[in-house]
Amino acid sequence: MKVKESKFISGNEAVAYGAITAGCRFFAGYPISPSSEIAENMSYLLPKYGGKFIQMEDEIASIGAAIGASIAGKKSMTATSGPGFSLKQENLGFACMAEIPLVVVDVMRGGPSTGAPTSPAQADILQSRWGTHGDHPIIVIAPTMVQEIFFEVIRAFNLAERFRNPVVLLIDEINGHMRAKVDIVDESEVEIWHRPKPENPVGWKTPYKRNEELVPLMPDFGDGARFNITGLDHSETGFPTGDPKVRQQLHYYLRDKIEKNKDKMIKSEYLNTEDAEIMVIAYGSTARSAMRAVEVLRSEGVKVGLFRPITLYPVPEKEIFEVCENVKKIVVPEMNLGQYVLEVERITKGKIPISKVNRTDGEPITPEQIIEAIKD
Amino acid sequence: MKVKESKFISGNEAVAYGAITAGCRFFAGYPISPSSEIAENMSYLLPKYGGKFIQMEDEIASIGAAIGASIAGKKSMTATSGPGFSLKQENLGFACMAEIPLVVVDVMRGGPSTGAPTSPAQADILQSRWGTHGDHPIIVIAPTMVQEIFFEVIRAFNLAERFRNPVVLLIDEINGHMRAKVDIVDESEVEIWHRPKPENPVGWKTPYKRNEELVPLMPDFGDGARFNITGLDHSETGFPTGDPKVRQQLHYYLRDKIEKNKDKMIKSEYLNTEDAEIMVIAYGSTARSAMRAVEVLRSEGVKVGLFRPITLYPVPEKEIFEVCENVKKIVVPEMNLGQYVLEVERITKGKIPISKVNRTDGEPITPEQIIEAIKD
Amino acid sequence: MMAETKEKKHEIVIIEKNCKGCEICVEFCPTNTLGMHMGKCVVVDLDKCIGCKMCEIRCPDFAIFVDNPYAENFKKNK
Amino acid sequence: MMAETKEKKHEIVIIEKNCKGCEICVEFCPTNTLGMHMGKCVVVDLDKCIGCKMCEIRCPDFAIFVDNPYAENFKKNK
Amino acid sequence: MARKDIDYSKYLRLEYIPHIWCPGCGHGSIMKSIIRAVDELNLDKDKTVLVSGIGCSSRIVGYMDFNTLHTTHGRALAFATGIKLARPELNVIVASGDGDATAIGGNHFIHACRRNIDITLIVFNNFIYGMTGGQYSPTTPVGSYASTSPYGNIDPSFNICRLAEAAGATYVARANVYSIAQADNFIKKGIQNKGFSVIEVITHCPTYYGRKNKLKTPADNLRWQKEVSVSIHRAKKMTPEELEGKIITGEFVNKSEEEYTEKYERLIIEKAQGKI
Amino acid sequence: MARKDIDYSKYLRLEYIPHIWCPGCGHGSIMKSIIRAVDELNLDKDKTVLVSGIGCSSRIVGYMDFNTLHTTHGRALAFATGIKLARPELNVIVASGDGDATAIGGNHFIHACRRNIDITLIVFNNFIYGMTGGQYSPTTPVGSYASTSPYGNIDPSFNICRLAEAAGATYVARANVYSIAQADNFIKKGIQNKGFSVIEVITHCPTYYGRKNKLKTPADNLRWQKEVSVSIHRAKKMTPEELEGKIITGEFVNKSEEEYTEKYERLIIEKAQGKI
Amino acid sequence: MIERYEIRFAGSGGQGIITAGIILGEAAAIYDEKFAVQTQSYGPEARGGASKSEVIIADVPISYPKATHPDLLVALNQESFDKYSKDVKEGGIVIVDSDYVKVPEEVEKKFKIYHIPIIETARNEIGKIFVVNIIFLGAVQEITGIVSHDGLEKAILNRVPKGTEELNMKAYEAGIRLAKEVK
Amino acid sequence: MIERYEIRFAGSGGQGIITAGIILGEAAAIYDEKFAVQTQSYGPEARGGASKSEVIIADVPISYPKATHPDLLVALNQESFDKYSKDVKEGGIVIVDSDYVKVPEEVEKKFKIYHIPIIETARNEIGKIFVVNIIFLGAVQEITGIVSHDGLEKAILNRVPKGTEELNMKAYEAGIRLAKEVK
Ligand SMILES: Cc1ncc(C[n+]2csc(CCOP(=O)(O)OP(=O)(O)O)c2C)c(N)n1
Ligand SMILES: Cc1ncc(C[n+]2csc(CCOP(=O)(O)OP(=O)(O)O)c2C)c(N)n1
Ligand code: SF4
Ligand code: SF4
Ligand code: SF4
Ligand code: SF4
Ligand code: SF4
Ligand code: SF4
Ligand SMILES: [Mg+2]
Ligand SMILES: [Mg+2]
Repeated sequence: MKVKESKFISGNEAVAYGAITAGCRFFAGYPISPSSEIAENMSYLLPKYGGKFIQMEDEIASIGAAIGASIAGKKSMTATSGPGFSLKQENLGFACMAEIPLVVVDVMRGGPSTGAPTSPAQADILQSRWGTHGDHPIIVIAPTMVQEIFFEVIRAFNLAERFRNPVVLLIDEINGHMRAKVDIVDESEVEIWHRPKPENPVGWKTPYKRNEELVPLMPDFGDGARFNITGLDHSETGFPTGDPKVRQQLHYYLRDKIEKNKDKMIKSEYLNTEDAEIMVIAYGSTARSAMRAVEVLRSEGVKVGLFRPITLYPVPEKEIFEVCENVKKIVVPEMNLGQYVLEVERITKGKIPISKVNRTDGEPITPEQIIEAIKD
Repeated sequence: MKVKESKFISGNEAVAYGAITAGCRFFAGYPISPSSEIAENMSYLLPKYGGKFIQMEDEIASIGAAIGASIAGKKSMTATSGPGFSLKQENLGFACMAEIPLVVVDVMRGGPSTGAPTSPAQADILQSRWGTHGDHPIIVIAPTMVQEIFFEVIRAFNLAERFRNPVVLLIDEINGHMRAKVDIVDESEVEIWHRPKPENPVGWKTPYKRNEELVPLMPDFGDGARFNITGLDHSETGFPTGDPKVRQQLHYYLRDKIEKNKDKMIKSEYLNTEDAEIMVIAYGSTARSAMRAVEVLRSEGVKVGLFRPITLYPVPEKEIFEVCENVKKIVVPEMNLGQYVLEVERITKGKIPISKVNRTDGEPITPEQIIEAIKD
Repeated sequence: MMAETKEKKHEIVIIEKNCKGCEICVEFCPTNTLGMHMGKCVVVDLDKCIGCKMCEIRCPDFAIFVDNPYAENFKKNK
Repeated sequence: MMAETKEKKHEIVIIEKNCKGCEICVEFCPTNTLGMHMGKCVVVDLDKCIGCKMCEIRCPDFAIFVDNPYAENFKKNK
Repeated sequence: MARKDIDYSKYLRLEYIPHIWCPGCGHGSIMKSIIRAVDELNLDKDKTVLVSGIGCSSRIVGYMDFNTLHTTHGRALAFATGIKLARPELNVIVASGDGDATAIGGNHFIHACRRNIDITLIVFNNFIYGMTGGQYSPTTPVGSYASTSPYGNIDPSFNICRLAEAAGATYVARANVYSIAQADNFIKKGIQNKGFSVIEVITHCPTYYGRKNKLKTPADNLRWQKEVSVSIHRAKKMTPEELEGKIITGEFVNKSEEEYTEKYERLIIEKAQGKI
Repeated sequence: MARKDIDYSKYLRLEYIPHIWCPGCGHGSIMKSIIRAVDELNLDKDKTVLVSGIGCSSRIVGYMDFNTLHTTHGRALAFATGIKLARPELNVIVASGDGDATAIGGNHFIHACRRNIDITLIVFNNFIYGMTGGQYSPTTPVGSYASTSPYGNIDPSFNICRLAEAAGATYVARANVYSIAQADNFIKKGIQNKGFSVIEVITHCPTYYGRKNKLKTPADNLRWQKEVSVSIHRAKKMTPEELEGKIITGEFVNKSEEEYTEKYERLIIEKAQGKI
Repeated sequence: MIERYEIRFAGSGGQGIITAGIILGEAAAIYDEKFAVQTQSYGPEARGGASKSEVIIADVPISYPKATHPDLLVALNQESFDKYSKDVKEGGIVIVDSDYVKVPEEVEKKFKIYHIPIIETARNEIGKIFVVNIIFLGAVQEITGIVSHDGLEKAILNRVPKGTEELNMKAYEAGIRLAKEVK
Repeated sequence: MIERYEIRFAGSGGQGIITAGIILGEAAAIYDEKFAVQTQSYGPEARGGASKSEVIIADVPISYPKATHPDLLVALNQESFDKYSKDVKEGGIVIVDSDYVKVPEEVEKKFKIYHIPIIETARNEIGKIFVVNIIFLGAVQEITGIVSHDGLEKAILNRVPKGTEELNMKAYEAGIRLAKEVK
């Protein structure tokens, strides 16, 4: 891979650079700590590439504009933190329903409510899955390292475009603000996906006709197809329908688009898992503490491994089940009061004791805390 | 119990009458199908009791005004449906954090997004638990019968006041619009709780000092105590704090207020569960289909029972575990793609096969569908 | 020209499936050309029509056209 | 009265812990009575003070008071 | 312009006609106005986008043969802003109800006015929330009845055009469906204006507003519009007392100021790319 | 009024002073204005409620010894409306930043104006989002730099007072922290007005706006205010060209119209209870 | 003892279908002191369109509140008849508007079908189209007796707009009379 | 090989603490081609107040990015010193501003403590208070050698505002000189 430039930048900056490489050409946002640097960097970078940055009047308008731009054919992104993420939920659901590619970044901070705006947390995990009303398909990615953020943003865009679905990228205050060396590469160096479209969009009348991956073949507005997009239950034509069969089918499609393609979405990292007797499951910046804990304990001869889901949703059920099958204990550290651990509990069917390591005081979980829980 | 009046009314109307009996004297809302009749009835009833109804500019403002009125001492309610429920999430989190009593009604309709505005669904279940950012305490009630709605609204207000926490009441389009005879009773006929307050509010400086139930003793605005309320992490005084210990303690309090009092919140119904070999777990209006299924099958000699959680959150973990301990199969019908069943899966630890009955085509789940799943 | 117009009857096309019977055309027709039958608009006396197109313009439902060559398009669908 | 005012020096109270050194008082004092030292406002020459209270009014931090009997209240806390 | 023989069908998706609006609902008349305006301007249908929120009026997108987008309640302008900024060559028209535009959508409304982005907003003002069953809206007249104002509405109304003007829109006009030719004309001029345009069209909801407020038939509603309307020219000569309860129609703003996407190109893109 | 010896401490929570605002931030000056106004009016502290949203300005609630409520960003007026309607006997004051009041809170702003509910809104307009690090706001002047307008801002600004007037507020005035006595006076009159009052106070954020726009010291910022301000009386005699870049201070609206909670009592409660 | 009696009314929006369900349910639940639930469904948020209302009446508490195999169907137009008649219980009762519904012969035999000129009577005899629902309620009472005459009368009077009581009573009686004629 | 070298800078807002961390991290990561991460924490959304910045430097990839037992602490005021000195590794390096920090005797023995008049130098020698951070970076380079002189110089020049390069180089040299004086 040819590195275009190496920069000592924060995770939030890496989001912006990654987005540019992914082909993002539209950003609409509303400032909020600790995500604002994403908007700031986009406001500076986008126009250089002929893209557009706009600061909207609030988060609702921001995601609305971002969806609009995506409908008009631009790869599009918005970024926010907890309170803004809550506000975006209604329109996020619209994008799920209308199948509009979109990347939504949530840089998590202490909650609930205004909480602790400049402190880290990982407490929007289940919200990222269930925050909007109605069953809806969603992809959630939570990278750990700053360099990884750069590439995962690109992957987020690829998944969003390929599956015409919003992708939520969960960063947290720690890796959002942490600086490290990031190798920035050009689009020619990475895999770039574009949204599926009909071969000849002119006059295309079935924007929700699906390809073999169950993804609709939808032209962009202005491409010469005059179709309709709605948040109502709709048929293949994009027009509202009251037909129970068609409605049920639509909801199944939305579910199956994720369910049947989940192997193309799931990505995880395995660290010393093969012979592990104790498995740590950690994501986001907490995984760095877990890595350190594993480092330290392995040097003491303790057989501990780390499973790090990078894609949180769809849940890597098979992967978690398998990686935990032969362990004696699972440790799940999270900067919340226990969220993803509920998935782990469900998947591992109560067979293996689970130790939770949680804190929500605005301080990171330390390697020592995890070590303690492992040894306990 | 002395019945004041018997009326043939809908579930939505029952919400309004129940609220009045519970002592609700403030309602702020924004119309949305299929919840609007709640607002309409409140606009008519409240002024008769000296209460206030206001139609705000949107759902965000509605819950904001409702919280404001509660802070000023009124028992307060707002009502909406999916899209509006999504919009209310940020301020709902504020009420959780600031511990403001409040009842939020969500009359569920087809989703995601605009979905199917006049069709029933039960797809906001996990959203009601996890919709706002950050870990937060919440109580969720999902009544079934129209008469029950009347009493459960009262219970919702009692829990909201007693524990100074928002309570979400989940109705669905079916029982919200279904009419049946409702016996309306006066407040003198039912247990009515009021929010805990300090004995002498004048000059009270520690609004977040807690009683033995971990509930803050907070005066109302205007009571003679000049204190501060914020959505930021705060100490006993109500003022923001950056002290990790105090912050952690606050989040534990918020969690434990629910966790430790959950027996006072949980309410469930058991129908033919004692000797059941197959257990149906159903809530809201789907439970009526389940009742019919049990009726029919029992008459055929099938040993099937129904466990009906009326309080969905806190999850009746013990109750579900116990009621399912000796059964061979669990059937969970829901008008969604499988939400509460995830809790059931987790609680029953994969020991018992679970059969899901789902539909999201805007039609109710029929007794036949459930019967089929039971027999399957 | 004048003569011709007077002689020639105006062509009023009513698209029955579109008409919702709101009676706007009837009420605003200056010559009482139109009336209602079984909940739909009907021409009562074509001779009275002066071709002012008031009905066409006011109809919210694309249900009545006067001397409009494109009226037929509304008959085609469904 | 006039005489008395002229003779009596004005009492300038600076609440050091409140002063953030923004220099607004210094810049807007019409008589150069005030100055800065180690990032805080100080009285450079009390004699110059004409008691106009411009400093008190403009200070955003409750850090300077002139002939204000209540100034002491700000010393009490913490 | 209204008298020309016009082929409405050219702009319609005939398979969805008849539309869902109630008998005599004014929304259908506004749709026809839009067709006449668009036809007159000869807009390229492929390059025209019609965006709406949620409400009876918002259902218009299903019927018109453009690139159509039915968004969430109140948010049409936000989506439209994204579309226009992403592809400035598209004609972007937004249709919105009084509730959609000025209740839940009020903020997007004033901000779109402020930015002066080249979008044409047509507000279907029927003084009520039609879709949800007749609750009062921010434009419901004081004293009127609605399903949430059983004792009569006490909330003062917005003057949508005044608000648009104060917020910065560069074309602002009010018409009604009674004087339909004026509506055609204002919509046409709004689309022509290079900047943000607001055309408020007074319409009627016989089903809810009418029924509750002694305007029984659609025709009654139209006649009421005629009665209460006063042209801006006549209004200038009237006293405040005489204007009580009247609705002023006409053009309130028609000015030229640099449009947002052009400014973006000229001042931001060019600067960022070092061209200026 | 400003020259009286005033006991600021009476209205403050001294244990939280010094406040968190940056050196020379104008927000402290506005807080002092509020204290002087409230002191002059002799408001009962126990019956006074101060509500804010989120922003540097919104932190004011922590310092003032009233019933104080720090809500969510942009929503203070919604909460305040609930409080006032629930307990009309309370004095309700809302403090808000330019972002809080007119960006995310813009809709609640215009609707509170429309209802004419007896709340006094004080907008701390520093032309920037201070709290989040200096991004441009709906009032940032065109051409100014902010952390999200690295090429200079192109978004036209709101005229907050004009918007308030068009939306229906019954007391509307603009002051600045340079002419502090005028601010005191307008705030006092706003609180006295029985209805919705908007007092926009021009203030400064030396840390972000100042630093990026060549207004280095707090004093520079104050002097800039003096330079650009023109009284409403003088403005009337100036041409549009002369007014370019100027900020007009003074009272724009001061009228009497029945207040919302009173109307509610008189027209709704009494009707519902069969008294009228 | 009635274990479960399922009723479905179907027609188009504006024919008072839903109100009819409410009145019938109220008569049963409040005045006759039986158990009753009423439900309805709208078209897809549309005005007008199809309208359906169901009432279940029983002497015991009702579990499932929707009609699956109605004992009684009232269909005011062809579309409703075509869509819903197939669900009706074998031998069940079907009341149709004689002017608007054509019943195929083979169907005629499966149910007890009553053809009544409901709309025509409303329009021409009573002179107000909005009493359509009260007319068919009268017929339902007469034909099924599922609610008492007095109970239904009270429920009608409780639910119709003030000032229209007399008109509605006339319609009620007309419905009873028409039913008697075809019984 | 450095397995992990932990650095913490602490002072109050406006002293360039965070920028110093970034510059040091960049010197290590970009110019010296080591591994480095930099993190920071703000007060509770407040302006001013306490400010803290941490840099970890290593020759191997870094897992946990926060300093738990710093090898080096720079404390510009008493509060920072009191709060953070206890975490410093036994025998670690502590650089304090000699005018603003008083070190208790028992603590003096635990660490290698350098008292340097950082702020005073910025104010009086360089004449600009904003170079405080560059001065202490110079001292850090001189005392620890954890980054190269050239690497740090490049990083400084890359990160300081245009037009202030010379001033900052003066400050950098002053820092080195001061460190030499107390070494
Ligand atoms: C977030 C949200 N809130 C509320 C609604 C319900 N709703 C749909 S349309 C509407 C108002 C319709 O009124 P208006 O915009 O005036 O349009 P009209 O129907 O009168 O044409 C409302 C409140 C919704 N769909 N989404
Ligand atoms: C929902 C939400 N969005 C965004 C933010 C982040 N935020 C906090 S304050 C603020 C703006 C502050 O600007 P202003 O209101 O002008 O107040 P100032 O700080 O300038 O006094 C923003 C965007 C938030 N807290 N909540
Ligand atoms: S064209 Fe004129 S006269 Fe002829 S029917 Fe229509 S309205 Fe009447
Ligand atoms: S105006 Fe149109 S819809 Fe109305 S009655 Fe006449 S033709 Fe029919
Ligand atoms: S009172 Fe006036 S003269 Fe005296 S120090 Fe203050 S500003 Fe200067
Ligand atoms: S104005 Fe106040 S804070 Fe500023 S320097 Fe003077 S005394 Fe200090
Ligand atoms: S409800 Fe009102 S606005 Fe909606 S379609 Fe019917 S008449 Fe029109
Ligand atoms: S950032 Fe700006 S607005 Fe905020 S306290 Fe500092 S100077 Fe004031
Ligand atoms: Mg409307
Ligand atoms: Mg501001």
